[in-house]
Amino acid sequence: MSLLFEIIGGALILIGSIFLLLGGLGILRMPDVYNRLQAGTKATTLGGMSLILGVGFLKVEDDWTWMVKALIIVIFIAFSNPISSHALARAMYKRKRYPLIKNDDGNMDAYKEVSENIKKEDKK
Amino acid sequence: MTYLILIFFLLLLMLGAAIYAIVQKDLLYAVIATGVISLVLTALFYLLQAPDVALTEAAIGVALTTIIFIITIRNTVRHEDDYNKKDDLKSAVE
Amino acid sequence: MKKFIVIITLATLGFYLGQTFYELGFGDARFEHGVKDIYLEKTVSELHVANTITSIIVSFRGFDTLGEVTVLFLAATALGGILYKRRHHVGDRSVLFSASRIVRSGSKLLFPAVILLGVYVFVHGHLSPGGGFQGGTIVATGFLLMLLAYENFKVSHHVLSYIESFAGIFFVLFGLAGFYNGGTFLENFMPVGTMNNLFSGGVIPIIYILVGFKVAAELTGLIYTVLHEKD
Amino acid sequence: MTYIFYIALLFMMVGVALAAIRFVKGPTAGDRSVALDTLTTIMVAALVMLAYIFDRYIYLDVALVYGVLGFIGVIVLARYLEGAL
Amino acid sequence: MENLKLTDKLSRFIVSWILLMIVWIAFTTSFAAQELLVGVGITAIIAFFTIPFFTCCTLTILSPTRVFYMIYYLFVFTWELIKSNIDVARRVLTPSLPINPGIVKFKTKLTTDYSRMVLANSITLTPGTLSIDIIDDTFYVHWIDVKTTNPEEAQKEIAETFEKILLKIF
Repeated sequence: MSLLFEIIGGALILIGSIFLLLGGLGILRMPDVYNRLQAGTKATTLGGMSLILGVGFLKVEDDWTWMVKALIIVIFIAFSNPISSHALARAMYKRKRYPLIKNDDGNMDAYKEVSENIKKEDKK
Repeated sequence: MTYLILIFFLLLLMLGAAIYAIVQKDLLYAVIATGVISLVLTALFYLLQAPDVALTEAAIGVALTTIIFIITIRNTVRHEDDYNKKDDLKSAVE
Repeated sequence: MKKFIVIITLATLGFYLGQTFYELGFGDARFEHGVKDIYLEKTVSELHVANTITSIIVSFRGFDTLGEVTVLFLAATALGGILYKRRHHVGDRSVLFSASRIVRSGSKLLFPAVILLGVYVFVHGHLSPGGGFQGGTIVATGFLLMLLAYENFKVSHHVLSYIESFAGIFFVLFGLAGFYNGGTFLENFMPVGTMNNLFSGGVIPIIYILVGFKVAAELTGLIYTVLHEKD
Repeated sequence: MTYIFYIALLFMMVGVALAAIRFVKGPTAGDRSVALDTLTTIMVAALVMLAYIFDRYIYLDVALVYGVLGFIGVIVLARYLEGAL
Repeated sequence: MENLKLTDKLSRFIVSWILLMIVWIAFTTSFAAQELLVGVGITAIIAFFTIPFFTCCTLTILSPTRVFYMIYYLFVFTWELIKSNIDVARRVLTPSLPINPGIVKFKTKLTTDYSRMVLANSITLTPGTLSIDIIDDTFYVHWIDVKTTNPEEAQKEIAETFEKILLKIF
């Protein structure tokens, strides 16, 4: 039983660290801020979650408290990371850093038409 | 050995961020660099087995220093070169 | 002439100061049987506290902590005075406009949890690497989140100042109670309990709760003042 | 088992380095904030792993604080960039 | 904030009390009587003072079917998260960066703020999408590989799996 948990924990840690690496690579390689946010948020969220849970699994037999604390950290990360990346994306759009669009066939940027009105509404 | 490598890596990162914060003309970038410094500093204190100092650094550095620096930027100027062009700094002090 | 007197005075002062330091033996290993061992021993035998640093900060060196909290209060006041500025003239609000709906709902959801984390940190100051200052800062960060997300989030200045004053007064009263019972400022006079329980460490958790309230009120007031704009 | 930690630490260090490169390169403030966000998450994971390596349960509190509060710094920056402050 | 009936308020207070108590137990990771006692007091105080903000849901949220759907949602969400990460990994590691980004919009059937937030967060963490804004009931989503700009089709492609379950929870 202990070996099973060790294998699960080790695998989760390894997968997590690979995804953390991919998150770093993603924000380096992607061409504009929105794509960077996409790669960064997704990869680091899953990477961090799986690594922390892996640590919890390694300890689950000696000390269940590690698992509980790992779970609460994971829940908070899963809730808060998308919020911050959303806030950043909206802020960047408001600063008129429009997203990169490769093949423009008309309506690829649906947000542009409403973003002007939003500013006025917000100021109210 | 591993700890030494980790500590060296983090120190290098922190030094780089600190130099970046000083050299940078855009003060907003310097503020973000300050955030990186406090992040790395937390990890360093943690590695040096001082969790209470690390917790203090984490609690202060994560948002409070950022907001105070940002309010300072808002009340003065964002770019260092605008320093003489606008009289904003003067009116902020008054 | 004036400068001459100043230089003479400073030189005299410097000479005596240097002599004093010389006699003290600055940097000598005079404290080899000094306070360190007493602290380490007393922490376990008398106070039953897991966190030695906490016991030093709050109990053995409690008077210094009072000074530190005062310094923090002064620093917060001075920073508020410098950064406060009537700039936008947009009325009675902390930020110019509310955040997007996702950020608002998210901060509503996370705000109680952040406050609870802060309270957890300062209630468990004697068991974990936390403490009053850290917990208070975390609570203030939670209020910062709400102030950023909502344009009309109100924090009552009166309540904040009352909390701060009462926390300070009770800190001093507990310290003086130590005088009354034992002989020194913040001498422990309450039952110490068993180690690693929540109700242990005598007076330390109470002091940390008071410090936590004080720091939280100070920093929240500071952020609120510098974000807030009046007509 | 220890090799897994070495490998994971190496991967995380490379990830941090790549994010740091983006931090230096990033043309706008938004890119740098993204780098800060990424660094925060990587660092929380690293703190949890180091707590396991040191085998100290109370060290998890630091990671907890960073995990809960980490996004507020980015929201501060985002709100400033939005023009709300 | 809102004008609610007393029973409604009470039920919301109890929900947030229970949730905060769970969080407290997770923080302390201890079932000692002292911790639980202190926790009950502290969480009651915090829940009482944050009633104007944390009005997520009434006690009906804890009915068995909804709890079942929540757990089901968790599994669906985890699966989508893994899929999205494999997707990201594939895109990042391909040398030519196969992306075709753009912003699309679609309408949602969800009504409450919290369900919309959960949907937006889920969208951010699922394959190739990043929610940018919600205006009334329209989501604006940055899509790394735009397949369609038609709102209905986009809704089917991005949000339908989550929306169906969320409609049953909230």
